[in-house]
Amino acid sequence: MEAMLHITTLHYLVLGAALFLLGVIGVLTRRNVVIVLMSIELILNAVNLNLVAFSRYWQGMPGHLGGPGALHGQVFAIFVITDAAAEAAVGLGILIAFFRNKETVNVDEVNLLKW
Amino acid sequence: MQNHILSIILFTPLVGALFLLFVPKENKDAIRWIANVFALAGLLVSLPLVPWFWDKRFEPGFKFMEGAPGNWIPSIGAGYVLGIDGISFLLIMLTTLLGWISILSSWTAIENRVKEYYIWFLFLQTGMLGVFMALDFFLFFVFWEAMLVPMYLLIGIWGGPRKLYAAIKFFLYTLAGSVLMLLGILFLYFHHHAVTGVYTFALERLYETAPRIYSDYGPYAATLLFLSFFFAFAIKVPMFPFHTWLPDAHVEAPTAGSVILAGVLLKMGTYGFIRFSLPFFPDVLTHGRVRFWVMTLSVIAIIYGALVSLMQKDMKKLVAYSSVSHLGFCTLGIFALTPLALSGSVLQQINHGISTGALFLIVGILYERRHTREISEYGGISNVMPIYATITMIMFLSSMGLPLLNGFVGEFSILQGTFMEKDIAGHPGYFWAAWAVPGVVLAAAYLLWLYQRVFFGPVTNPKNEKLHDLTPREVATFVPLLIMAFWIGLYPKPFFQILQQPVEKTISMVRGPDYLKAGATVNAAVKPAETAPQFRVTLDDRGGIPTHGAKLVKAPVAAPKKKGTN
Amino acid sequence: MGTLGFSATDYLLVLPITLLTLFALGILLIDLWIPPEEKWVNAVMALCGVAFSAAAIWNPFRPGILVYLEAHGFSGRPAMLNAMVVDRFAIYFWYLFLAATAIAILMSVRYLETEHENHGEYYALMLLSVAGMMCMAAGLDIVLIFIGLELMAISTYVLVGFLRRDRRSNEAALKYLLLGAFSSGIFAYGLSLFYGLTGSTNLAVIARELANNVLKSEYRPVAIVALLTTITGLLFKIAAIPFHQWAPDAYEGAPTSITGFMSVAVKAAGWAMLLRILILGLLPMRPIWVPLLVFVSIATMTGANFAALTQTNTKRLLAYSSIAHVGYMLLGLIAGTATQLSPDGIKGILIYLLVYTFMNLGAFAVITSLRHRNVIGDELDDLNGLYSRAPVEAVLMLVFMLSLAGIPPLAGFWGKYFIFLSLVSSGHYALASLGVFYSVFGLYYYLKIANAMFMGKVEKDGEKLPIGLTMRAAIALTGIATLYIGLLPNSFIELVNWALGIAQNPNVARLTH
Amino acid sequence: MLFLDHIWLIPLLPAVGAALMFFFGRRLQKSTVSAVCVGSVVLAFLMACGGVLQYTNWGAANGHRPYEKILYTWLGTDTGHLNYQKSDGTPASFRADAGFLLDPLSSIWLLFVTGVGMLIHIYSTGYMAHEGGYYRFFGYLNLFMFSMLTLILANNYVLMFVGWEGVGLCSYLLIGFYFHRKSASDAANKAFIVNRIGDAGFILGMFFVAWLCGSLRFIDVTGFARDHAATLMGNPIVTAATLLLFVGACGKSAQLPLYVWLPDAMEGPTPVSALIHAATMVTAGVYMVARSNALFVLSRESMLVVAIVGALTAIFAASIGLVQNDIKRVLAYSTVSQLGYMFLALGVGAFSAGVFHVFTHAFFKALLFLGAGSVIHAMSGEQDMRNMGALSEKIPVTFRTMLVATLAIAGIPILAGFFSKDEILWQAWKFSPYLWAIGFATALMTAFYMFRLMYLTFWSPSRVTSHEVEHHIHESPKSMTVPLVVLAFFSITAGWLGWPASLGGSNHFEKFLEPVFANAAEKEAPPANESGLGLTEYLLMGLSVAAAGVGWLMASRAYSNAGKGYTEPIAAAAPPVYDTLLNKYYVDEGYDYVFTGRRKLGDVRLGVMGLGEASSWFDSHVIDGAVNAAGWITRSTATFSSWWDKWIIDGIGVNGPAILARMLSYPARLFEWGLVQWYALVMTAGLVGFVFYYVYH
Repeated sequence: MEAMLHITTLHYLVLGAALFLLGVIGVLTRRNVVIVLMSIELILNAVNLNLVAFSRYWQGMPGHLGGPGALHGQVFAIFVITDAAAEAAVGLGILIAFFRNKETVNVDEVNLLKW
Repeated sequence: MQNHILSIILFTPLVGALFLLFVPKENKDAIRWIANVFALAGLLVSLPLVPWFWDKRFEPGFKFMEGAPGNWIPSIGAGYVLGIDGISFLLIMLTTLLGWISILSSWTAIENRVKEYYIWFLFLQTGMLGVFMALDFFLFFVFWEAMLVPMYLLIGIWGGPRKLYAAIKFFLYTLAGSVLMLLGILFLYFHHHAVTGVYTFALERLYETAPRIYSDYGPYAATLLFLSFFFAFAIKVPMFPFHTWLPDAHVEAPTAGSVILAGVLLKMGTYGFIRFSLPFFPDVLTHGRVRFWVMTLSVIAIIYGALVSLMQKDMKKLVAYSSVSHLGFCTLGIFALTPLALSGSVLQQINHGISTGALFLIVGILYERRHTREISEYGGISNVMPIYATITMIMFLSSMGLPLLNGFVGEFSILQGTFMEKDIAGHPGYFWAAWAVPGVVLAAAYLLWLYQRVFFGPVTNPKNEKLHDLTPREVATFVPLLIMAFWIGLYPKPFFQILQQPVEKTISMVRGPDYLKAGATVNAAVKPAETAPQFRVTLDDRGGIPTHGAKLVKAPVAAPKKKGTN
Repeated sequence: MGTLGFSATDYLLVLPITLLTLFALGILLIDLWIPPEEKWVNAVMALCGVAFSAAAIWNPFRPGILVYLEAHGFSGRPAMLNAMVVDRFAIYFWYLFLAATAIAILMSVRYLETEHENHGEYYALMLLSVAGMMCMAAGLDIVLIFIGLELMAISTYVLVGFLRRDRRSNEAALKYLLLGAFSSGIFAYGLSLFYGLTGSTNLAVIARELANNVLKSEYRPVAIVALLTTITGLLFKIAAIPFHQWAPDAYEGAPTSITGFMSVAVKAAGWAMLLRILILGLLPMRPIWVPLLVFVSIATMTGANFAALTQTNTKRLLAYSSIAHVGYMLLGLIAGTATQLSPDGIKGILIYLLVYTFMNLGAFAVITSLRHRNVIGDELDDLNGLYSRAPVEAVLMLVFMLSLAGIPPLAGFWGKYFIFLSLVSSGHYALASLGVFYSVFGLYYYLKIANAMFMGKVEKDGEKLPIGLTMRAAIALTGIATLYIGLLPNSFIELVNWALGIAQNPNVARLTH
Repeated sequence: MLFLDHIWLIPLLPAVGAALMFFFGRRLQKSTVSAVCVGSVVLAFLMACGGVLQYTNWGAANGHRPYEKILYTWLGTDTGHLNYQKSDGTPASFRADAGFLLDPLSSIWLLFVTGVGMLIHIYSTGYMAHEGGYYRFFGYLNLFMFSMLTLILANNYVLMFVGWEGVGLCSYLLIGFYFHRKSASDAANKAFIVNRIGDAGFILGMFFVAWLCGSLRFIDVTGFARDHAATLMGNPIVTAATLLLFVGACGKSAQLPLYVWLPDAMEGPTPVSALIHAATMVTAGVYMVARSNALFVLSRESMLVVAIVGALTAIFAASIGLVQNDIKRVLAYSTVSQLGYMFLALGVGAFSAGVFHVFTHAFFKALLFLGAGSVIHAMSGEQDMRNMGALSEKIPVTFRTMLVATLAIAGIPILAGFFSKDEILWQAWKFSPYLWAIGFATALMTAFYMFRLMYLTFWSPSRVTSHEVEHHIHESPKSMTVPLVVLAFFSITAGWLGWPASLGGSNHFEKFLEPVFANAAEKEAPPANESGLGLTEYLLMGLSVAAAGVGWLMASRAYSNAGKGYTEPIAAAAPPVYDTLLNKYYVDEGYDYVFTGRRKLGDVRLGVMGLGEASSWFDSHVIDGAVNAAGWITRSTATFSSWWDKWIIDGIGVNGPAILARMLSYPARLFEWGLVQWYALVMTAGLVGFVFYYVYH
């Protein structure tokens, strides 16, 4: 059992950060709006991962902030998931409207409005 | 009535403007009549001020005070406080007079968008009056900025071909100057609070603490603060090298706009210097190099403005640059910091309002007939418009400072006041005066040359042959100006007396009360010994700085009498 | 104690939000039965919702929140298990949101008819977004703040894209959504880190923990990362450079009424959230974020003012102008927090938002009114000769423009005044000079609009502009407010003092002669 | 004391006349105009006579004090304020009264100004009878009388300055009377502006006086100067004050280097030349220096400058006068030259001699001008002497009176000029023989050019060009000849008032003026070697009479037979000299190149206009340029940033990737940005920038 890697909060955080960065890169580089939206979901998932990991961390902590009651993070995560869903729904709705008018889902063609 | 006379004067034009809002805009004649009636009313309501003020002219402090500090916006200590002293009294009278004349002169000059025109003009009138009346720094600032808007529109809508450029330049340039002033005002406000624990913009309170900035924050900070005000006022005056908005604004503005611009708006800058810069920053002025540069700029303005106007081909531009020159005299007089020069400066401001106002009217009359202001388009106008030529000659003479007309009195007092000062920023007074005097010569040169080119000679341009002479309405616009020009030229004593108290107060605020005491008992020394005393009020019954009531200071009557020689 | 641990007081305190939500849902419902030509009923409903919500805070006939708060000494009342705090600050913003919404609704009625997009959802979404804003303004818990933010944001995404058939509207919505969601993600990431660092989602606790433990520990760098990501989200919402680019696009593409709404209400909500988080939660990190804000504010003023100069689209121009105003407001925040927490700067921001609400909405109302028949009306040229077509509107537009430029005695001046006041009082003379310099700068492009209206070539037809009754009401309201605040600002200044709990008239001279 | 008490009426009467002309002149008959304007001057003359008479009595009773009458305080508050510090630190007050002063000096001026003025007014009614703008002319003339009388009667420098500028203005108006002639309006401008330069000096001089004496009242100034003579002697302020005042005098009295306006001023109608530019106005400078004698004597330098400038002007102008062909120009240069004499006298301290010459000169020079006017009148406007000749028979009155004047100016004994001129030469000799030599040479030239004028006009064969003119020659009307006769009478007799003691006279004139010039310095000067010099005086007298005779002789030799196309003797002897003289030493051209800038020197314009051009260039290019550049930079920055967006962001962000993709097929896909992503990238970059800031900070 010693050989087995003990997963600490830090690991979750690194994973979260990695996810976050992946999401950012995805937002910056992908051409398809749907994929951009998904990349944003990635960022939010990184947030969720963080929140849940922290929540667990704080549950294990004694003291006035810690203890089993420190479920805020998990609650927050649920809200974030909901939010992500809503965002995706609205995003896709708007994208459909856009697609109807322009027949493209590529971000580089979202270029009517400029300075 | 006396308690609210200032508010009445201030808001009469505004009432007119609001009244005009409800007149249908197609009814141009009705609009003109109403605007003229209100403009005249604005003048008439200000007339009672003359006798009332005359009775109080020697009383210390501001007169006809209205309102109280902090009654407008209590939470920041800004108040609707009005009050006048001799300086603002004269400027207010000038404003109401010129306001009426300008509106009268616009009768035929403005043909489109008549209603708006008069509304903005009346607005402008209120704004300008407010600047001269406000005794609350905040109120002052509000009026100061607010009156830019109507002027901007007057230039921008009814102006000449480059009106947009001129209007925006005017607005931006002057605004750029005044925003820094806002910061300066705020600094004074906080400084006052730091010293007294009271937040206020009341001018008389700030007078008490502002001079301490020099010792509290050091010369550098005080100088910067001085400059923050200086730029606002210098741009408005306009002093060299901040003057380039002026020719553009003048050339493009409609005649009446130019009259007001030259006659009143520029005086706001000089007024600001007198009312704020001087009392607030005595140490900055009496120590350090600032005064040297200000004086230098004034002198440059005098000569440079004259030289530039010499070479102008557009009459209005010529007059505009002559304003730069004349205002150079005014600032010279202000920063010479002597009672005489300062009195002369204020008087010269009035004079400039009268004569340059008239000059713009004069140019406007030709413009209205011919729609050009190119000097080369004219010649021999004396042949076709003799009355006009005569009036023009008189106003030109007044502008170039011919004795017995108004310009001379102001210039002479400024120059003498400057001259007599032993040390102005490291140089004797005569150094500065000597530099300024060529301006007098050049004034004659550019004005007479203009006169020659426009009025003398045969009528060369056939378009000028049919020009009709002045109409009675046009003559009526000049009559008050002519009367004033001769009055100030022939009998300026009342003006000097009106200015005596505020000027001495200002000077003693800058140079300390001792400065004036030195000369308090002098007059007997040069009193004529034997002849003809019957016409003069002698010093003996009103010696010293006159104060009212029982505190009358008795001057030492036994001043040494000089025996008459010769 | 209710079932969830909520008391009756809690329900009272959230009543305005609840009412808005209910009305929103109600509109969605009754919209089904309203015939297309009578869709104005939706607007009336929405206005009623706003009115009820406002009345829940204060009405003359029965005790509302204010009365309750007054009984408790006005110090603010935590509600909903400390998720929110209803204090004077929150109430100030609530009223601000409601006022902006009411005016925006008035602006919308005829506009939507012209656009043939007269759906109930429009008003419902508006009310919902206001509910979100209220949560943001009153939030004490970052979860609630985040949810409020997202509620507002998602509603506005839809509103921006409300003109389904208009490509510009689609595009604006898409851009806004993508960038908004992106920034929300970054924001949420920062919040999650803060939660991790402090173990709490409550701003007060976060502040305490930051000050007492985190900043002294080896986790300080993490805290800084958290701060930076959070601030990115915040600055995005108020559209500060370099997080501003969504704004011009979204403003230009959105229905004009929504542009107005966004530029004031959404922005005010962003500010409310920013102030709450930075001052309540992250105050201990002040030394870290103040220099950053200095940079951002200078960049914002510079960039926005320069960009605004060359715009030819009125809405876009005003978008940049609103970004520039954010720069000024940030100056107030700097003044208010640079050396110590001083109320002056914050007061400046609150007043700024107040006056900005009216003058900017007014400006957008005038632009909205230009939309008729086949004219889109948002190009600068469309304003040409407006004076001859609609003199009152043109004059009021001039008032709005001058007010935006900060010319006294108009409302906008007071915003700038208090900002510069706080800068001078805290000794930031250089920033103050920069600020005033840019305010002159700004005048230039506002004058472009004035020039077009008064000096531009009059259109050949020169026909009168058809302006609806509600639009007139909106323009009149904003115009009167702009003038009134400008001339007699005292009661409004006192209102802000009240909102911030500052003593009225501190040592102001009340001397008589 | 009727006249003395109302002495202020003397200037006021013509002022009323002028005002009436300006307001109602257009509607008045010529006869009414004449009645009002001439009447007012006649009244003024009568009052002046009365006033002077009363003053002599009053003065005798009051120790010859000046009589002062103050109407009201003009400048100043009258409350003892507006004070300043004198140069010694004691306080003084700013004031100037509308006050009038009568003393012997002003009496003399008063008499001849009103007297000559009256005659010229009468003359003008004839001369101008056929001209347009009759009322305007008389209005100006009356205004001039007002100004001149104000100048004379002022009791302080400032009021004197009123008159001083006023006469300048009237001179301007009258020179420019024929305003449709370009040359006339040019000359008018020149006159006013050159005068203004002098006035600038006057103003500054006045300030120095006030600074020194604490007052500008003549009584105070004189008193102060005499009381403190010992301490003030050599005081640089006195020198500055007097020199600057003298600059003013140079302008008004046409001395070097400001004399240039006077010859041009002959563009005005001839009565104007007679009144203003010969008899009265141009003597204002002399009057002012004489008035300030108490100050001038305190500065040897100033006195020397005055004397030298006077002497140089005298000979300089006289030499130009030798060859001029325009009859009025000869007289104009003669005037300049005679004024130089007067200043020479003042400069050597012979104030009363200078004043005496002013007095006599007023009569014969006015006479000469009026005579010339009569000649011109007869010749139908011809002014060139080359086209005259043999007029003595045709206009006998004119001829005879002019001959009297010529004899007088040449210094033929018994006539007025003889006494005054000899007095001056004698005083100059006492001061410095060199100055005397210059004066003497001038006297010779004067005689020559005056007789040249006489010969060419009256005695030589007729060179009249057209028969019409020839036929038209006639004697002038009574209104013109009567003044000539009266003036001729005075040209003979005026000098007798100053019959010198050396010739058995009593020199009433000098005695009358004594109180005015009673300077302590002079009093102290011992009447050294008066007896020893007696012989010299007679010798010099003889020499100058001889000079007059020689001049006459030379002129008669050269011109008595001058027919058409005659040659000037100087031109024959030394053509370059002749050219130089004929072109007035090219001074006008030089001024135009160097000072006014009316002419370009190559491509460069110098002088005031050059400065003006440079300034307006500077103004529109540099100052306004800077303002506009600020605006331009701002706008172009903004334009650039939008250009940046359009081409760089759109270009590289949108189109660039496609190009890049082709270049780097696979890795470029990573950067396939749209506009949105560019925005997002900027955001991210901002965030990353913040992070870096804190990492490295």
